[in-house]
Amino acid sequence: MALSRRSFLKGILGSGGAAMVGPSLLAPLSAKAAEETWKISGSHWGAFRARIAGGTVVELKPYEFDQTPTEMLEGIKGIIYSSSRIRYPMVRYEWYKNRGKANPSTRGDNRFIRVTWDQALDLFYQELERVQTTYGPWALHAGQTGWRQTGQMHSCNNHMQRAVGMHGNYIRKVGDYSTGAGQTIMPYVTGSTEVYAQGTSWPLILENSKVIVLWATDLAKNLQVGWNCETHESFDYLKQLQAKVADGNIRVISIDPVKSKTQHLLNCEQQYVHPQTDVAMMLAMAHTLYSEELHDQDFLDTYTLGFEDFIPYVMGEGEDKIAKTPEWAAQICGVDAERIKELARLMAAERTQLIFGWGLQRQQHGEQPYWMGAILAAMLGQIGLPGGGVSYAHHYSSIGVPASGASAPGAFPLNPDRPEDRVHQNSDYQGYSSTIPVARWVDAILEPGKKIQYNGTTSTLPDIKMMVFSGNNPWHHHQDRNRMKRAFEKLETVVAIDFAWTATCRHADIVLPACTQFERNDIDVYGSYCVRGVIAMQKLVDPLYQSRTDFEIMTELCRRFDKHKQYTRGMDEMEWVASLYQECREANKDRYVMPEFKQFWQDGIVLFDGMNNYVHHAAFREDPEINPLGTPSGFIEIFSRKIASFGYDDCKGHPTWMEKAERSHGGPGSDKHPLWLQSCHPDYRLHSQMCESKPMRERYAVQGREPIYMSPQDAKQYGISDGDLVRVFNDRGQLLAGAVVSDNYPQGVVRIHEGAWYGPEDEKMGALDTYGDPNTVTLDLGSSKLAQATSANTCLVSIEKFQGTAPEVTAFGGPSEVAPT
Amino acid sequence: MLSKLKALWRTMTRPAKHISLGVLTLGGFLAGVIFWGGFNTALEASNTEEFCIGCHEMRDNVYVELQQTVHWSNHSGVRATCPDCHVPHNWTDKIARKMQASKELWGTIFGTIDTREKFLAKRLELATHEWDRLSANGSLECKNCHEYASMDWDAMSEVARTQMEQAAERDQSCIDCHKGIAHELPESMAAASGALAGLQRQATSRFNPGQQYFSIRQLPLFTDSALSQEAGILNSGSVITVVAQQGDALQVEIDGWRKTKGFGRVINEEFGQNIREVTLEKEVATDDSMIQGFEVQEDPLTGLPWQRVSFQLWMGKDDLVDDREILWQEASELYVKNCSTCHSQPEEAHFDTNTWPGMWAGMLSFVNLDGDTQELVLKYLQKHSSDYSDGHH
Amino acid sequence: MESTNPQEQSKRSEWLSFLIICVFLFPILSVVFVGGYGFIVWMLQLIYGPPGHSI
Amino acid sequence: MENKLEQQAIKQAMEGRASLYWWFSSLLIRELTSEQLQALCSEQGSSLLSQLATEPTLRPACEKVSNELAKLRVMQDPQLELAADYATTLLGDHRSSAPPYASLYANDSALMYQEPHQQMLEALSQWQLGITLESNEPADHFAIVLDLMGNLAIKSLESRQALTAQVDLVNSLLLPALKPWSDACQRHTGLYAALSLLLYEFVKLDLSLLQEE
Repeated sequence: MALSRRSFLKGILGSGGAAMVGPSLLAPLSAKAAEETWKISGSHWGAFRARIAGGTVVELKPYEFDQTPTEMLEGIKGIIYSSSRIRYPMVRYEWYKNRGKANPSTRGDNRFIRVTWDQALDLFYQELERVQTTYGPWALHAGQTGWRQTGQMHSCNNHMQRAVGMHGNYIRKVGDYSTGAGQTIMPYVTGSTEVYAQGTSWPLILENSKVIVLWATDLAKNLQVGWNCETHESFDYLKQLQAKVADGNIRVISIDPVKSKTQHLLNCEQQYVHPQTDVAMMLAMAHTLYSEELHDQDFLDTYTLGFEDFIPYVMGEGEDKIAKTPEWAAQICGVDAERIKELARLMAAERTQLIFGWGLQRQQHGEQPYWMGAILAAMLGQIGLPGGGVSYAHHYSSIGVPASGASAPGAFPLNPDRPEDRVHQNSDYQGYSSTIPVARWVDAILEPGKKIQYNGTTSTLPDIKMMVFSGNNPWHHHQDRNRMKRAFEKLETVVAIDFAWTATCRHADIVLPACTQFERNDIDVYGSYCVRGVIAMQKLVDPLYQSRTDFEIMTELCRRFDKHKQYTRGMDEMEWVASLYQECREANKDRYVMPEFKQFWQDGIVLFDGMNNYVHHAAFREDPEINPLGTPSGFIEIFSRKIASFGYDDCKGHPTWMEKAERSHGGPGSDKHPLWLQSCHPDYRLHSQMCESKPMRERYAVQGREPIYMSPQDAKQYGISDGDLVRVFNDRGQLLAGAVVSDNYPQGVVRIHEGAWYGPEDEKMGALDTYGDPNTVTLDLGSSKLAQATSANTCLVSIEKFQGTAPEVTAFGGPSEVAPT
Repeated sequence: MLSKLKALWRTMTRPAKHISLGVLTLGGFLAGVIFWGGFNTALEASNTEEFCIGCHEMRDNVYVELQQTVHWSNHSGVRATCPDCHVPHNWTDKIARKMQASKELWGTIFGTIDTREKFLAKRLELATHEWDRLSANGSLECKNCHEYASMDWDAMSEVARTQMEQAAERDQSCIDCHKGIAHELPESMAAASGALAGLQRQATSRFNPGQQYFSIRQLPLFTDSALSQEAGILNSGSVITVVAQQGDALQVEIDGWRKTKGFGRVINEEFGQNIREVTLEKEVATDDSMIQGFEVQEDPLTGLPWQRVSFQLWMGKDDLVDDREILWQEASELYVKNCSTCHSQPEEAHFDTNTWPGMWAGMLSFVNLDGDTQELVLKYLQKHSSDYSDGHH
Repeated sequence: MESTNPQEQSKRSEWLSFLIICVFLFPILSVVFVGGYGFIVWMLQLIYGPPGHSI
Repeated sequence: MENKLEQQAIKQAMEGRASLYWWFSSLLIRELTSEQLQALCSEQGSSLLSQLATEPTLRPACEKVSNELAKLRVMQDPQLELAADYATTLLGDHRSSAPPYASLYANDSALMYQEPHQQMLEALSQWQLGITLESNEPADHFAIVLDLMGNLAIKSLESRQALTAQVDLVNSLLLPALKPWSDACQRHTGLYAALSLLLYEFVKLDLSLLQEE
């Protein structure tokens, strides 16, 4: 050994070395053979079995029952082992030093420091206490919740809201970003949200329908994911439908500006329509039905109200004196007048099932196409018949799959068990609304005290000082990033609980690491609507790094105000899971045999074989008096006196065609920014979930960026080739995306899937988004005074080939630092 | 023979000539002591479990069931026997209970419940006797062992503590909540969902004419006191006024409003509000002699005319409570508990009365509630909707 | 030897009566009274409902 | 006699190596306590750095570290500043920051708990060591690898196997990852960027010394 050179190492730390060296990280341990096991669990992407070896998840395979597993299962390892995981509780440095008085304009561009769990939870608690006592419940918004990970016990929304609710009252939301307009208008029309209602079963549709109109819905894309553990059974029916289309038994027409994945799967016809003009086309169809007396007057007389108040508007005898003829509509929607008539006649001649998607109502006046769709169906008179009528949700969570009729396991409770459990009883919102429409919270921060109309009431937007987000990423799902950035500069405190460094976390002050759903024991229903079974979500690995389950995080928070016993009801994780199972077993005891919990946990799943067919609105059709709809009158309301009584100019007593704030193909604003940006649900993620999974992202990203899909014509016009980087911009913002040129897209239409993570180049207002979040450029505007829902699909942009050196993608990192000044 | 008896009577009624007062008293005293001892021994013997399960009705039914419960086997080793719970410890009541047992003797002799089927068929009636007794005495027999004052709240789970503290505050009778703790519940009750079973335990058994009562679940209505001709269904959580009683039947008056479109089969609680009270059979709804009609008003929000009506029908005495708050409390708990699994849970006052049925229908796919309970919670939501909050109440 | 002495006779019947009273009559009467009391209480309970709080 | 002297020298050298590895490990696993910071900024720290700087390959890195320490000394709240520095340099995602895990530099997947983690688990189990629960870090966290190196340095006084194991570990796992990691650290300024450089150079030097034998 070369001693001479080594001599510098002698006694190198000297006698005081102990002060410089911390405690050992290793301890003697007898060797333990790493055993290999298979476990079962579920997810939004379906059930799977996982092979665990050496304490890590090494392999995933779809659960055998699933005949059409999604390739997104492959992305799960990428979620667990993503380098974007939040590993420790972190606090924004500037905020740590100054708390609520910290300069909020540095939010998002500041350094973080690591703190212990105790410190982090103390800070969280102290902030809750400060905001409740200095302001009041109106200053705390803990109601913004979203898609969470699956699992009934650990559902993070419930945990956060129960825990914060045990401390005091807070602002809540109503509605959601997915279906805000639809779920608000439809109760007035057909008496239920429709968007979340069970739909007519596929076997009945396949058996009875002669025509299926897919109106702006992409079943094959969206049925890959489910609210609970998805079974993918609906794909069996899509395959059967494919065969019937091929045989000529069923005619399927996809009315969509874009050739959808479903259209390709079914190999069915497409009817192109200009974006955002569907209502004009539908009105013209109604005109045809009425003028050619193809409508079902008996049905209208028996089951509907207000047709006579509506039809004058169609026939040109209304206020605007414009007849909604096919010729009139053709000018707006770009569909040939003859073709409109032909479609109307076809639908009246055959048993026709109308199926709408949700993208249509995520636009300005998004209430109108849904209402008008119901009226078309009413005029056809097939509502309540198998294979007829209208559906708004066949693309969602296996709706339409014959259901078992079994009861699903309940969930960890969202609310405190008793109001007395609240530490701060103060429920004085000082005139502010305690519940606000889901998409209007940014308005509230920017313009507190503003009064807005909402669904027949007046909402006074609260002066929000603090927000708590859990498993929720508004920096993906809310519109207009730069406006949002301005709003966040007004907040005093933001707490984010998540497992990965989303943009929301980067814009927070306290960031708490939750573990993923794969690091905890839980229970879920297998098949959200069909309830095909109950699945054990067996913990695959222990929580990584310093992450904890939501249950543990919130129990510890509650311990700080001595409510932890009330919070947990004295039960631990497994006791909760077992009790949810037991309650479910009890509820099913007359219908299905379920084993004891221990056995169930060992088996991993219990399946129910019942396949009950259902016809939407059949009971109403059979006896409208005894089984009325949930509308004010109990009938289908073609004209709603109630809505008319609100006196809104943007949602009148019956469906109307209204021009949009921005519309392509010759509409307003198209001279400046000519392209319509469609930001629909992604094909390879669940909203923003899994975007951080690199193995999955590599399958679709273009030069590491989110794809922008466009037509060959547009590509040519802007000098863009497939694979180029594209700058997408309008007056609201700019982003980088990777071009995918495809025949599926018509001229004037581009698509960027929502859920792409936001990663600005720097923290300046208007900064270029480096990954491709479409909401960097979307419009933040309420759909109407009725629903105040999101209008993300009312958005025009320009594109150009990106020149120069592309900035590195910053979307998936931790907080970025700007050089201290 | 007669003369002998007469002689005996004479001897008995006259003062003793030959036996001294001391001997007589001593003899009587001794006989008394022996008698008292014997009486008590016999009484005690009839107060043992062995005696109770001496007949197979007890041994094969309730006794077997007891063995499955905590009152039979638990970690403390204390065990309850039949008389601990079923025989009053107070002397008078105990003797009365013993006399009452003559019915059981009768039953044994004539085989009233000599098969499992007969027993099951009669279980509700038998159980009701015991429940009534325990309700009335505040579950005295339970409290001989279990005292509210001796309960360690901290050792209880959060749920148990909450419930127990509330019960203790009112010194509630144990049996109110703990029916079925030692034997199986009657089938009809076990079938009801947990929630409604809880309410059924609080059902009223005494009715006063002119007073209002509220239905726990959907109940059949009849045109006759024999309860043979069905007239319709009273919805969960609906209000009726008792007019008269006849045996097991109540004559009730119902007031409400109905739309004039159709046959008028659906009776709603208030004008313009779709809060369903009764669904009538078509024949009844269209029978003017049965339904008294009053003024007609047009509902401005739908343009439909509504008519105020009143009618009298017959119904059974089960599943009615005298305080609607009992129903609302249960329904509110059910709503909070069952409905927090989805995107979010709207507050009661978030929607108006006529919007709730539609919203509720959309939420039902995700909750484990049976039909009766669904109706009850819906009614709760409607009656606490925006129409009834903000001072409208 | 059979006693025909009336004195003896009445003494005998006195003892006999005493025994009958002690051993049969009064015990039976006691049981009947207690039972009757119990029965009356039971009947009262049928009319006025089961006994309430005795404290 | 000479043999005994040599053995003494080897023992000192191995203990010295172990101390250094543990020192680096402590620097990486968590933010410095005020005690540690004080020691680092004191005479003792300076002497350690100057001692290391006698090796020509370590000198530039040592100077950088000294410079950063000098900057810290004049700061208002050096400990907190350093904690923020630590988080920025080491606790973010591998694009914006330089997380100290070998897996992230082993291949392109950008995934944690990859091959190096498994390799470390095997090594740890071979030497009958386990990671303490408080840290709950993957086994390929540099601090854990360095801790193991320290342990092996001590063990190598008795076991030849421990000596070769160190060479293997440095060759196959540590050095290939330290280079890109240290490079990534250089995107940031501050003490940790400087330390990463020093660590890389030190391990390189140590390997050459081990292999010289």
